Amino acid sequence: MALITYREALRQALKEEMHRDKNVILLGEEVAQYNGAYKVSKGLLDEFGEERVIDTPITEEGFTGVAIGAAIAGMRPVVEWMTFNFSIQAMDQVFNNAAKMLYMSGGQVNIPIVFRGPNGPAEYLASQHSQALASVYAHFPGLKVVSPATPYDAKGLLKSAIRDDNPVVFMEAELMYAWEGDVPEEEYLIEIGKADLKKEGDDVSIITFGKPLKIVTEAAEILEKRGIHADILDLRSLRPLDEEAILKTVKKTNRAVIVDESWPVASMASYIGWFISHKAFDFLDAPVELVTSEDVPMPYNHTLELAAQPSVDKIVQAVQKVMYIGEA
Amino acid sequence: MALITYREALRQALKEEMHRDKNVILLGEEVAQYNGAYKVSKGLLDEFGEERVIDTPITEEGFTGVAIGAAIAGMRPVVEWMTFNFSIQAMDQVFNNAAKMLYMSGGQVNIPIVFRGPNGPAEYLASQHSQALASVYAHFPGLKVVSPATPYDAKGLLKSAIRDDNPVVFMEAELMYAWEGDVPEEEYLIEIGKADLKKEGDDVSIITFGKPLKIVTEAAEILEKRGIHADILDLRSLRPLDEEAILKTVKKTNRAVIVDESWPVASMASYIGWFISHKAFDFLDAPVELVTSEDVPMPYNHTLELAAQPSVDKIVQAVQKVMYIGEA
Amino acid sequence: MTSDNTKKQETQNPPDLKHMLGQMLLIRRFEERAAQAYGLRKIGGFLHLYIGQEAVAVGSIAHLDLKRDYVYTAYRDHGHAIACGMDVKKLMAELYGKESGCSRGKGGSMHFFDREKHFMGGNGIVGAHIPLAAGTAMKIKFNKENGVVLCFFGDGAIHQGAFHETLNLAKIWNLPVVFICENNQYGMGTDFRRVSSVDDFSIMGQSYGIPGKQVNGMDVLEVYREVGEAVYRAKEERTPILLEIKTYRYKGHSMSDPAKYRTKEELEEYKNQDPILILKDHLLKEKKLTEDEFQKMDKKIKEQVRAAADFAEESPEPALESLYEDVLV
Amino acid sequence: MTSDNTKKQETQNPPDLKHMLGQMLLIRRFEERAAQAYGLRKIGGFLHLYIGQEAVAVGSIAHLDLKRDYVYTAYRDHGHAIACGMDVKKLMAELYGKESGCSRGKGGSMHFFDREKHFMGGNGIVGAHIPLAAGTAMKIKFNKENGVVLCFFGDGAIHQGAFHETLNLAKIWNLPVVFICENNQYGMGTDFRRVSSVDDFSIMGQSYGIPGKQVNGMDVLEVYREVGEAVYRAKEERTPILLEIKTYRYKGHSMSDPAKYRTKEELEEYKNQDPILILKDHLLKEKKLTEDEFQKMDKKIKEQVRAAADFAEESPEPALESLYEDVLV
Ligand SMILES: Cc1ncc(C[n+]2csc(CCOP(=O)(O)OP(=O)(O)O)c2C)c(N)n1
Ligand SMILES: Cc1ncc(C[n+]2csc(CCOP(=O)(O)OP(=O)(O)O)c2C)c(N)n1
Ligand SMILES: [Mg+2]
Ligand SMILES: [Mg+2]
Repeated sequence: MALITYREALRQALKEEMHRDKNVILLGEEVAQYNGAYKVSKGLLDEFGEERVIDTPITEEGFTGVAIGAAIAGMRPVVEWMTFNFSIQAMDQVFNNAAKMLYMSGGQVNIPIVFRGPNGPAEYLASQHSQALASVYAHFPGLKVVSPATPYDAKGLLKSAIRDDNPVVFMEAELMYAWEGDVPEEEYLIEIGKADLKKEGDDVSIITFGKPLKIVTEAAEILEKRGIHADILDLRSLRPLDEEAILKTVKKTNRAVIVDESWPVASMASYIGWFISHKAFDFLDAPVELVTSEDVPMPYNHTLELAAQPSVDKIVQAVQKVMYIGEA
Repeated sequence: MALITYREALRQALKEEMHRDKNVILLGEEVAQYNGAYKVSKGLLDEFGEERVIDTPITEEGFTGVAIGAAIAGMRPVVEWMTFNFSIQAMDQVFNNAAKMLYMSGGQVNIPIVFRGPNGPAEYLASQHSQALASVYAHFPGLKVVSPATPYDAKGLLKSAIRDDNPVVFMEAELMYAWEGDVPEEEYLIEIGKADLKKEGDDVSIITFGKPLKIVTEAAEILEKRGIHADILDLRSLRPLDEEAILKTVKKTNRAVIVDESWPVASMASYIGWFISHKAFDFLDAPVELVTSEDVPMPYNHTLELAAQPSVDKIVQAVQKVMYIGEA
Repeated sequence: MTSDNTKKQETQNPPDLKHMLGQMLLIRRFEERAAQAYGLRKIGGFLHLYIGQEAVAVGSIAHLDLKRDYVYTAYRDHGHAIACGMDVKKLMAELYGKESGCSRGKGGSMHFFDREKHFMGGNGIVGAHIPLAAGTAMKIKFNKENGVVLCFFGDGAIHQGAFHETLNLAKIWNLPVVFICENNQYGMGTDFRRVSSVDDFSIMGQSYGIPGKQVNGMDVLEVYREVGEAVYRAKEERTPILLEIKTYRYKGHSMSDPAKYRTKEELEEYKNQDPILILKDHLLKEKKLTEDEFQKMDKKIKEQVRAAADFAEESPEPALESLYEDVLV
Repeated sequence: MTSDNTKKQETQNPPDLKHMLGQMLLIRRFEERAAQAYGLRKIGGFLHLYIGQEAVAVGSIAHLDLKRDYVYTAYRDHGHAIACGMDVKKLMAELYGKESGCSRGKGGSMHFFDREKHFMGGNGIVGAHIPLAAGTAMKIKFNKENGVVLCFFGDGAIHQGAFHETLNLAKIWNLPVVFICENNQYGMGTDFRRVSSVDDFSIMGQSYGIPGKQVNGMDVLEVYREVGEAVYRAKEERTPILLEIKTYRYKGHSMSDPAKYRTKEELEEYKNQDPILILKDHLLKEKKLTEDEFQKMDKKIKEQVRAAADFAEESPEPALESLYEDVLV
């Protein structure tokens, strides 16, 4: 095991897969000469050359579509979106081509591609640059959608995503790139579609994915001190969703809080909230609570932007609510 | 009262509002000379001239953005998307500009605009042309989202949408255009954000919006014959959502089925499903059932495409399930 | 071509004109039959007929070796699919929504696919397949293959941002792709002159340093010659090329369009330059074909199309389970 | 201009050169101060400095009557906001995220707005404001107003589909909008030549019949002259115009960019043609300014900027409730 950053874990995954299969290429804005806007691809241009690590102009729709066309013909492109905010310009390509071509070709044309980059708010970036779009991508059948929260998961899932014969939307986060975690020296893969129980506890299930795992963990520590023991289920994948793991923890604790940095309406959080309420109806001792972003565009002001997002405090409150513990 | 089609109701709304306010313009592909791909705008070019009824090239991103820019400067454009499927190309303009500009300008720049057109599957159109995108639009704060299911609602809501000082996403459907219904001769408006209880019954709440209202009504008739009396709540607006009306019916019937032609994951249906499970937890006698599209892209084959969508039968089954009535 | 390279010898083989005639005829008879079936409600939804434009697909695709070359087009895709040698039985069955269709009945008219024959669809979103074509050319370049991609699209697609973004990418990455704008004068009900301030689309490559040319698409020999040179240059010089091929669709945009936005005279004018008639007359004059041979050819093709319709008719509906198949690999 | 209309008399008033000098200086001092505040963590996120490009905004906007004309730009928007006459106190407060900021602290550096002064942002998505500018020009045309819209964007935006779609729309609808590509040579770390196969962006209007011209953006007088003519034509001829104004940013793309992708020599070369120095020298030479006057002007501006920073510092944080305000009207 080595302690490395999330960024480094992604880079290792890219490197290993590019060594393994020459059809794997990386393209996006600033990925090559600049070494990546967030330095994920640092060194890859030197190692693999400009045929495989390719800078693009600022044309998300165009280069995303070109990459899909390369995937149609058998390459395995990894598209880096500088951030997911800009991927909105590429949604037509993702939803209408990548997600549907296998189906509308009657199973002939599969698209082995990964779309990756930072998703969700960072800091002080205001509304256009601070969107958590997991729910939008997860809405569309024909995609796999992955959101790792640790270096270990990031590496294992990115390798699986690159080997997957389907389009995979892979969500990282600016603020996670510097996070550290243990990663084995030897090669490993993590199956897409498997949640991970990051911590065990009998009182309540806190279910999350991606960046909020960190505040969930902090909240669980605080709760632990108050004698409340939480299961923390990290979904890691939204599509396919590990329904079994969700039901298992909820049927054990009978209480659930979902933490998702998306907006609430038509969100992944609300889907899971409904799913649990539906499938574990008789097991629930309290309504499922959601901790999501507030239902507003993101403000620039830092105090406000923190208030707009899930927080340790909001999670603690939500857990206490499902435990029917009045506020201190 | 006059019996008119949904198409005619929309046309009346457009006409009346264009007469009332010269800043109201209509633009989109084929809206002028061709009288609209689905003839909603028939006659408007002749009546209002080419300055106000404007054919565009096939550039959804461009003309949607241009219309937003006109709205910024005080015009009140109605953008017709030939279908919502093509609006995916315009999402960046809608989500990043229309929905956020008021917020990021600190309340200075509002966008009085309507984006309208048919949403959801029609018949035999395959996956790229048969998408119900309500859930995606409803996810974003800063928009209003409306989905009328009758000529009466279509007219009253479109007039309100045009007068609204916010961006309004207004969803129609190809198959609804020919539907008929009574519409008053005198002018009326329907407030955006108010659901309508289309039928009353004490046993179960069927909650829906848009085109599925028709099959919900048919299902309710069948159920009626079986002695099951349903409330049918037509949401009409998704943003703002009439939470009060939802809770009122559910607290009365203690059972809910949500019908939404979107895909299930991160859908409006699932949000409402969670919302009810959360807010009416102690009132529910059964888990909230969803009747949505199957979680697949739409196939061309007619039998399959019908099987992919909500149906009378599926609604009846779902109601019987929440009533704990075994299948016949 | 606007360049100096015209002196370079074309490597193309002399065209098999009879074969091209047969292909154009097959497209026409296939679509006439499809239109009938549509009238009988055997086929539903959108059916966009290519009748009148046959020379474009046939004259262009004649240059391709579909082991290494690729074709992309939009929803008006029957002609290109047939020119790629796809089996008309499977095509008709697809229109009927049958399991035996080229896309298992899931795609319909707009989404013909044949991965084997490198016919990559069949795309319903105007302009959205243009980047895909360039991407497939990227793979050709990456693997140092000797291939080319033909990308067909309409005059309505030419203003789409995706087209412009792709032209730039294709040029800076030197991708062997020939962009073929089939200017049939109308995008649905819109005369292309109403939505453009230029009337020569072939100049649109200039913003990207891409050579372009206008071509008469009613004459299959001209199409053959010009696309031949474009293909040659795309491969040899590793450059994208833009062709605007002027053509005309005889029918409405889709089955529901009465096409009132154009005059009868205009339609007649083009019917007088019918691509099948032109080639037939040429062959008759050159004594490479007799009227009798032509009639036999036509009869055979009609039988082939009838057999396709029978096949489609008799093929089974897809099983309900197939609804859930092909979502993911 | 590439047209024959250059003979037409420019209606513009003679430029108020001292005022332009003061504005350029104000932009520079404002941003120097903002950069300091960023170092002190008073400002966070992206801060894109305009230093080096001042002549473009100032020379262009000098022509506008902001009662009837409008300005749109991207996220590198401080210069344009100041040139529009926005109050630097409110701008600095916006950078500090304060309630007294021009966007209530909700927009930050990338989203300055002043509806009164017709400064319509401040947009963070590359290319996404270009259609908006044309739309505002549509309103001008619709109301038969005598206005024009200036739309500034970077070399990085020029390949965006939205740009091309908008050019076409602006031309077919005859909209009075001047598209100004501020080619500062880099889009983030990307030399514009690496992502384009043409090096004259002003030709990109040709696909749409839009006239274009390249302009030296280090010389405010040239900018003033050329934009003046473009504005005149846009209004008189009701046509969009495309200008490529060549300029240079002295700093990195944003505060985190060390700008290693360019040479010191290149940077020095541009600093030697500093727009403020050029104009100052010109005025000294013409005896319209003395060194002493310049120093006084600079001192006054520095004080103005210090006052703005004090104002920002002392202004209150927005109330928590404001989080939920401004979502809808
Ligand atoms: C992005 C998008 N917008 C609108 C449509 C609806 N539509 C289908 S075909 C068509 C006209 C296209 O014309 P053209 O490109 O000239 O092709 P042609 O039909 O003449 O072959 C339109 C507007 C669509 N399919 N995709
Ligand atoms: C659609 C989109 N893609 C990517 C980005 C990230 N990004 C911000 S600025 C920038 C470079 C833009 O360069 P240019 O247009 O030349 O403007 P300059 O920064 O030089 O003023 C990029 C890639 C973005 N904001 N929007
Ligand atoms: Mg056409
Ligand atoms: Mg630049």
